[in-house]
Amino acid sequence: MDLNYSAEELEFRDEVRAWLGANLPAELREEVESYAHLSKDDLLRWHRILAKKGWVAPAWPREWGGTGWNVVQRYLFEEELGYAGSPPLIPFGLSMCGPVLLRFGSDAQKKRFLPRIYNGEDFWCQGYSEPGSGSDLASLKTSAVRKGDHYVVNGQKIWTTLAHYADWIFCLVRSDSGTSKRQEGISFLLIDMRTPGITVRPLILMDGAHEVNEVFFDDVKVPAENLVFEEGKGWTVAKYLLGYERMNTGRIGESKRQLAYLKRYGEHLMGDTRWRDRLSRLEVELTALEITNLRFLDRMRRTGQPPGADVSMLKIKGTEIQQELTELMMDATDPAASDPLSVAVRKRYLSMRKTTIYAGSNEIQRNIIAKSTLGL
Amino acid sequence: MDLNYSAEELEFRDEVRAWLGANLPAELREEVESYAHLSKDDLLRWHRILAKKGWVAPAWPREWGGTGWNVVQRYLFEEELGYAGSPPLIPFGLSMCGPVLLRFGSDAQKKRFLPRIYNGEDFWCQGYSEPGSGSDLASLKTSAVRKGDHYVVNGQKIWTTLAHYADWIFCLVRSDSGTSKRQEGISFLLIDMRTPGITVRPLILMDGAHEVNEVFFDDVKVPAENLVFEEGKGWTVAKYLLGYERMNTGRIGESKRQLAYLKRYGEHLMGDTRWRDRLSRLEVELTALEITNLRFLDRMRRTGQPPGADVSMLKIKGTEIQQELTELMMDATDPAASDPLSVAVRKRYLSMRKTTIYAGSNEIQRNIIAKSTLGL
Amino acid sequence: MNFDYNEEQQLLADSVRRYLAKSYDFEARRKIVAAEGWSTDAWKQFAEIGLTGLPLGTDHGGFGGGAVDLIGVMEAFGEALVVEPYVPLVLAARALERGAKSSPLLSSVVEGRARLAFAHTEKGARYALDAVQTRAKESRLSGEKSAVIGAPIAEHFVVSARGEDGIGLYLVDRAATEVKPQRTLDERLAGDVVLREAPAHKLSGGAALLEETVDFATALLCAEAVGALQFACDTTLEYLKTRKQFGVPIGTFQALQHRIVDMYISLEQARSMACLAASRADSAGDARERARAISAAKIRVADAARHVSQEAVQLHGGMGMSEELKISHTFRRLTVLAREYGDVDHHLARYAAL
Amino acid sequence: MNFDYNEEQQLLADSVRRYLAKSYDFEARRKIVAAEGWSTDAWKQFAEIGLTGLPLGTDHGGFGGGAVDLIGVMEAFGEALVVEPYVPLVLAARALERGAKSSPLLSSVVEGRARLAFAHTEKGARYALDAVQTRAKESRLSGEKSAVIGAPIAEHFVVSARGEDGIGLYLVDRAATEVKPQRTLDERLAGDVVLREAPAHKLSGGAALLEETVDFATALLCAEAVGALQFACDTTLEYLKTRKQFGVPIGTFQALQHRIVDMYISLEQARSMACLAASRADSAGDARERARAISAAKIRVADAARHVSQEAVQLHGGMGMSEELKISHTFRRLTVLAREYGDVDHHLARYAAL
Repeated sequence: MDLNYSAEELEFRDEVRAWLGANLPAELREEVESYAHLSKDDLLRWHRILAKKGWVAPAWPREWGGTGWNVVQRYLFEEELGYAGSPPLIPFGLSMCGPVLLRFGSDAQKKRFLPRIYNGEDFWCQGYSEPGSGSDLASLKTSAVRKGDHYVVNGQKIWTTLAHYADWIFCLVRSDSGTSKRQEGISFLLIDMRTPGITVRPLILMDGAHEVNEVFFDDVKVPAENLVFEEGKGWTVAKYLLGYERMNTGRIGESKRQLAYLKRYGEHLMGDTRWRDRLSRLEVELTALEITNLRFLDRMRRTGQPPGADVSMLKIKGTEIQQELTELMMDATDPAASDPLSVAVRKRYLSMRKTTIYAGSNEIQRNIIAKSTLGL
Repeated sequence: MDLNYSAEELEFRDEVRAWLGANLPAELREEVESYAHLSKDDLLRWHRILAKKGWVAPAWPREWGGTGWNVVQRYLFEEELGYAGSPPLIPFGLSMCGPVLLRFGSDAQKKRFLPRIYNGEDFWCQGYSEPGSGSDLASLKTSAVRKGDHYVVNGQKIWTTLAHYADWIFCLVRSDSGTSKRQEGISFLLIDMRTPGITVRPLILMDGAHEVNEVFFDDVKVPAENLVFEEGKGWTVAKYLLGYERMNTGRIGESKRQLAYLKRYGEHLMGDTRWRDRLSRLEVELTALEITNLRFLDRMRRTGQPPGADVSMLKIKGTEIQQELTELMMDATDPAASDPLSVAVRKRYLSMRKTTIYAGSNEIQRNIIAKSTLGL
Repeated sequence: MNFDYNEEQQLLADSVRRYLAKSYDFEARRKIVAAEGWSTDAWKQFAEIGLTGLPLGTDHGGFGGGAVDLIGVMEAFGEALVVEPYVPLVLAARALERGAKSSPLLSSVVEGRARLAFAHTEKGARYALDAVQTRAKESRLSGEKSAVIGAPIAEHFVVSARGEDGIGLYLVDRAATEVKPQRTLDERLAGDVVLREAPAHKLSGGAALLEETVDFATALLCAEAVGALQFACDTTLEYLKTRKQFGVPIGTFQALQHRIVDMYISLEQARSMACLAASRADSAGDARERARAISAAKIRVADAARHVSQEAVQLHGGMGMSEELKISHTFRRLTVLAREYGDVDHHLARYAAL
Repeated sequence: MNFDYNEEQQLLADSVRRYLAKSYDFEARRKIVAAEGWSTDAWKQFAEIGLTGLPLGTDHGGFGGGAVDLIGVMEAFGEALVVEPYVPLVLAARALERGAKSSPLLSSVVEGRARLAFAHTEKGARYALDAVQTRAKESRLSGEKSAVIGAPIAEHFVVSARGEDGIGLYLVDRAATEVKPQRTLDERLAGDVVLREAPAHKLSGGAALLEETVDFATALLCAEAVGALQFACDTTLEYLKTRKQFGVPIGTFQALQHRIVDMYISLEQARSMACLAASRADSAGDARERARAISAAKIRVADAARHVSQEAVQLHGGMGMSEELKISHTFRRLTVLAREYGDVDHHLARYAAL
């Protein structure tokens, strides 16, 4: 057992760190660090810098631009991104649609979409949740009826993150409502957001931010060639994506950066036992999660097995830590202050409540662990 | 709104307090205060002192020895008992079998049993739980088969508190195994513990104490006259008992005494912010529960309605407070000390874990609130 | 011992609830917040119902009510998320009455004509009442009070400042100040109040009156929180009963059942402490007994506010995050209420020291 | 970066587990506890497996192992609730080796012939290592060490005492002491050790060696706790799967599912910190880095011990309270482990000060 990174791993990390130091634009980093709103241009700018370096999609096969890094390197890379204060890489293209196409897409689909995802030419969003289908995704109702060489899509998606930036949306749709198992009638469709009949309506969250949307489909014609995999096999695609290796579920690097910042931001409270103990416990929990994450990576590296329900634990703990960080930040803020940073810190507390809800609520994650790890 | 007791209520409390000061034997109080084991004689001695005063069963009708006190007076009385450090009044006769006989018993049963319960001549225990029937009481299997003027009882009870002291046991038994609803074949039987075929086996708890037992019934003959209410109506009796007004579910007086003691016992830690804050929060929670209890009593007094699921909340919070008290006590104990009090304090932490399990586990109490108060 | 409202308290609470139901529902409130952040109509109604006169004595046309008399009103305000700066008015008027009995402003307050605010907070002081940098010298104040609730619409301020004989309260005309308006996290009007040798009238009572006033405010806040907590619990319960997933209402899932039960238990415990706080604010034997009860109540109410608000949003799922649902605004209010007049840590320290 | 055991570590852990499965199951342990509280057979086996030699250098016939080498052993001990005072032996022998390299006792330890205990606790000191009342004067010790684990069977003690040049460790022959035996809450042998001008041999290393030794002990304890936590989780899971109520296994109830998931999460987080503790006990850059890691680990492990032990008993219902089931004994062990070598508050204070 050796908890320290090897010399090679450290060398890799230092290379990444040095490159980020030289190539992450200061104004982007400052926006991230001050909790400012990131525009579509901000996001794409950073995406394209990484694409140019060849680092925007490390997990993809080399032929499509992947780096060939092992799981530890990929983890280190993502940790460094978070720790450096880089803008997020929006996952819908790079970590969701991309991997789906790589696994299930036709050659034509791969050639058409993957380079544009890689280079940040298409901005993607994800059409999964519906007003009546949140945790119970398989109950989705948005319909796709085949008419000649098109599907006609009708229905509504909700909580669609950054749909107002998106050029494309990948959707789970019901292509057959007559199946006995609900999962069997679902297909995976790629839809151009400029198609007539699509309406995007902002959903403002409680911090006042516009991140998510409702997306309405009213007789939207989608070319049949935009069906991924087979008709009625969309659930297989969705399940694959759930099990897809994401190195960054716990957001360790990002939380480490926030924690370091919190120590400076709350320096005036470091002598206050009550606040200090909350900080200590949080730091311990984050340290533990980092090691837990490394243990899972080590097992993946040794066994070659995908992470399974481990990801659920990282999601639960990672989001709890992120929320506690924002709460400590808020409590360190001068209650009488109304400067922009203080206001941003308070609003961030509001905003981060979403983390235990989105991407499979923490309740759903506990159900997953109970079922697949514990056999209950 | 007035949170203070009225002059009459205070006068009543002072009368009780003065009487307890004069009549609670010092050696009994000291045993209670040092967490010593109370013998059957200790328990009965105190029972009989109260019986002689006429205060042992305040809630009973006056003709059977009740005091005619209103709910607030009964609460005050129980609080003073707990606060004074008096031995517990074992509830199985006074608060369980007694009320059942008063409501459902025949005249003969009342005349035969009630005076002996009142005067502490019979020691009772409760035969409800079985190895396979804990939370799911209606699944009980102990059978009672009618043969002439007797029932023949076979089966096993478990967790039978103080069965090794008991002269009598009241039991839920299955008198008809052929009913469609499981609840319908259950009867309520009174059984003399000296009847041949009864075996009591100690169950030692993790603190090493002998409080509970297994009770085995092997062809035990029970006179049919010991059936309470009608055959097959035992569930009605049991349900009545669950809703029976118990003033003392939260054990406020007892916890107030423990808290006062804890402040003396842990005086050396009062300057330690960490320990002190736990104590403060505990004191606040107990203060809140006391007022909550009074609010419920006030509503009962005004509406004349039984407490319903309020009792579940008092059970949940009251037991959580009792457990936290014992944990703070243990943490105040010198870790290097092995004197009898330190040892007793540590064992008490072990022992008190039972409080959130017994008398309807706190999980069952939450189910009850969810169903009957919240309508879920 | 009784927990009833008396007839007047019940009538007052009913009047307020009727008005809020009619004219201050979530949509109406949204419009008020989107516009100026307060409503002249609401203010007029408060005066008509008798709210502005309630805390002041009969000498000035008021009713001489205390915190207990305001419990029902504050609960209704908490449930409806009223943004009008009524509490600052009560605090300033009460302090003024105690510190300058004959002030002609008081009858204007009762009639709903004078708007007052209470300016005791400063940057860097956190929740300490004695960390006052604002200076009083020869009846003139200099300094800055920050995040003063209701400041943008106040015509007079009662201000804490440090003079030669210690901390005291002073009445200042708004015209002698500069007010920089803000909105709080929970959408109320507030402002920084800059004082540059502003002429001031000193009130009697000193630091003790400041502490008593803030304790009174905390008692009102606890009652307001109970109203907000009740709404958070009830609306979450309703959501659990109506929202279906996997073909059944999500309220059939035991894990969620147990969690909402714990929310209601928090609510009931907080309600009990709010009763205690109001009772002791009105009739504690001494300042220490009052302070212990107020801090104990704030500790429990703040814990409940955190617990219930976080769980309410979580159990609502995505809908809890949407500003279209009232619960997200109740979340904001409870987040602020947990900290206003002292967060849990502040009151734990105060409680332990008493 | 890797979390594998190496071949020797795996072999050692396997040997220990095999022995414990064969000769130290719950029934065997019950008999040991009911009799003298330790087993000469177990002690002999520990020597044969190589446990007594593991922490000592090759000079003395040992293997020069560290905390990481003992992780697997300690986890097995924690799972089996071993009551033999092995850790005190390790601590005393390690300190002796560091403070008196040529002590002839060391090879006896390796061979399993010498039984040592580590006597650093005193009444009134709580968990502070520097609150030492025992005095060293002219190579004689006077004072009392309390609740010394393994004292009743120890032949030598390594004792902390305050001499003219500060706190140091001393070797004392048991014959020069008076031992008052006890049993701990978790059924181990312990004793108060009374020293009345007891002849002692001073070890070099001073207070730093004492602190290093206790940090090493804490790292072992964390690993032991992980074994006990693992058992508590697994046996509770098994119970949820087999215990039926209302016609179904109680593990189908979602509220219980979510709670046992949280138990396993606590276990995994504690395990990670136990890895860190062992790693830093062996190879921290400096004492501060070591102490930070050890205290952080103890905080997390103690929190997990409290959480998991309480939940395990609660989810077992009445059966969890019965001394017939092993879980109640694991509860006792975890209760003690949460506090031994410093409770959470102690380590929070130490962590914050570093």
